[in-house]
Amino acid sequence: MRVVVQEAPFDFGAECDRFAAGRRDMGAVVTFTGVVRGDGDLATMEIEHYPGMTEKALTAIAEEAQARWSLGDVLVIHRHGPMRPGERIMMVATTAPHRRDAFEAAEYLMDYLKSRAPFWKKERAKDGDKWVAATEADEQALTRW
Amino acid sequence: MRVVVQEAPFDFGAECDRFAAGRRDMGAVVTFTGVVRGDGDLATMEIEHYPGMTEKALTAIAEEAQARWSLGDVLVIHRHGPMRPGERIMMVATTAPHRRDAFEAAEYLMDYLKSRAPFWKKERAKDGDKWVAATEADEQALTRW
Amino acid sequence: MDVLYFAWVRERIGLPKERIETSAATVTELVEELRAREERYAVAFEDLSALRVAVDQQLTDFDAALAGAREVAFFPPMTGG
Amino acid sequence: MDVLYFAWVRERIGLPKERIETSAATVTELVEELRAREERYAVAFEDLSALRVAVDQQLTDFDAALAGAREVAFFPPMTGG
Repeated sequence: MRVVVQEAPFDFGAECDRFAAGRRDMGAVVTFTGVVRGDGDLATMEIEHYPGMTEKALTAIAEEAQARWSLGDVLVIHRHGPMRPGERIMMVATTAPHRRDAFEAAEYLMDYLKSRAPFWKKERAKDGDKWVAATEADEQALTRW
Repeated sequence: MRVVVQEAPFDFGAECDRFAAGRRDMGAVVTFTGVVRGDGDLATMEIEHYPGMTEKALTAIAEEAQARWSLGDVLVIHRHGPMRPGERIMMVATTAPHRRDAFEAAEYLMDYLKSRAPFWKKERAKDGDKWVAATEADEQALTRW
Repeated sequence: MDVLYFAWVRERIGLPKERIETSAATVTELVEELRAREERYAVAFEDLSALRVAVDQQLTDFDAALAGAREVAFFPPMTGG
Repeated sequence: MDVLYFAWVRERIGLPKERIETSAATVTELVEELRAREERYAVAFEDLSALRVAVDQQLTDFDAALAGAREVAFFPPMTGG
């Protein structure tokens, strides 16, 4: 299991390649990456986080995924700081002997780190700054698990 | 949309990177890759396919995914020929404005190309060769959609 | 009409493809003709529930009509992915 | 006890962190103390349903006891991913 919180960009292709390498016992590898959408006149997206708690929360979420599904490995990378549209904010990856476990665990990780990891997004645009509000849909997504 | 059927290995990391690049309008990118599991004394896995029909079937499955979900793009790469444990057999990738669409479409692609694309796997091991049988679970997976 | 065989169907019949002159109206009729030919066909087509069929590269079922078909393929359930 | 504020809570209160001497037994009691201090606290803590709280870096609720706590953090619902 690897959990990384960093300001710097990460190399999505290289991370996917490294994560999938040499998994002779794992038939399925799922990856997800989230990208800053260039909606409207968004100039930058700024992500604030809670140093210390962030790492703990992400680790707890990844451990819970490993407890619930039969997984080989879990990777979580989440950035903070300012990002421009098109930049990759975060990624998760899972390996499992069977594809269903890998997919479900990746969705679980996403649903939980969306609403239970201490990150807050601020959109900076020409006409002002705005904190992104948590959505009812994101909170509802947790009821699946 | 890109559908590729080839004998040669593909570069998973490079494909992930290229697929995710420049998606300013898409917040979510999901990738899946299937790896030959080194179960028992498996020496090689040999994949036979139906040239001509394979490309048509994969394209039809990808088009159906695009019709059912709000997607940006779809990628399907599937190999045939002999492969050793640890080699990557195939990959799918999806982009969508929202993560749920990207995940569901990727799972749909996997479920359908598992049971509705003309590929057949033969396991070659020390104690003999064996055609992989389709499973009831794989057929059942289609009833989700 | 071209008739193609894949995976263990190909192995049982002993060839991947052959040209067949037939007046069979449906896939089932074609299967009956093939079964009557030789033992290896009878063995390959013994249990139709273990087989799938494509006509002109489209999955279909054994009731399908063959009028105008150029290519019929027989194979076991697929195992892609 | 260290009290931390994030996102718009931090902006409304005007600082990210402060040291507070308190005998509050629960998070709710601490919130009452803070509200009584100054207008900017009253504004930040106006609607508790719009806030979340962590005690010693664990998400919890406003009923949580503060005995032994070293760090309390207030923030809006999280928006990661």
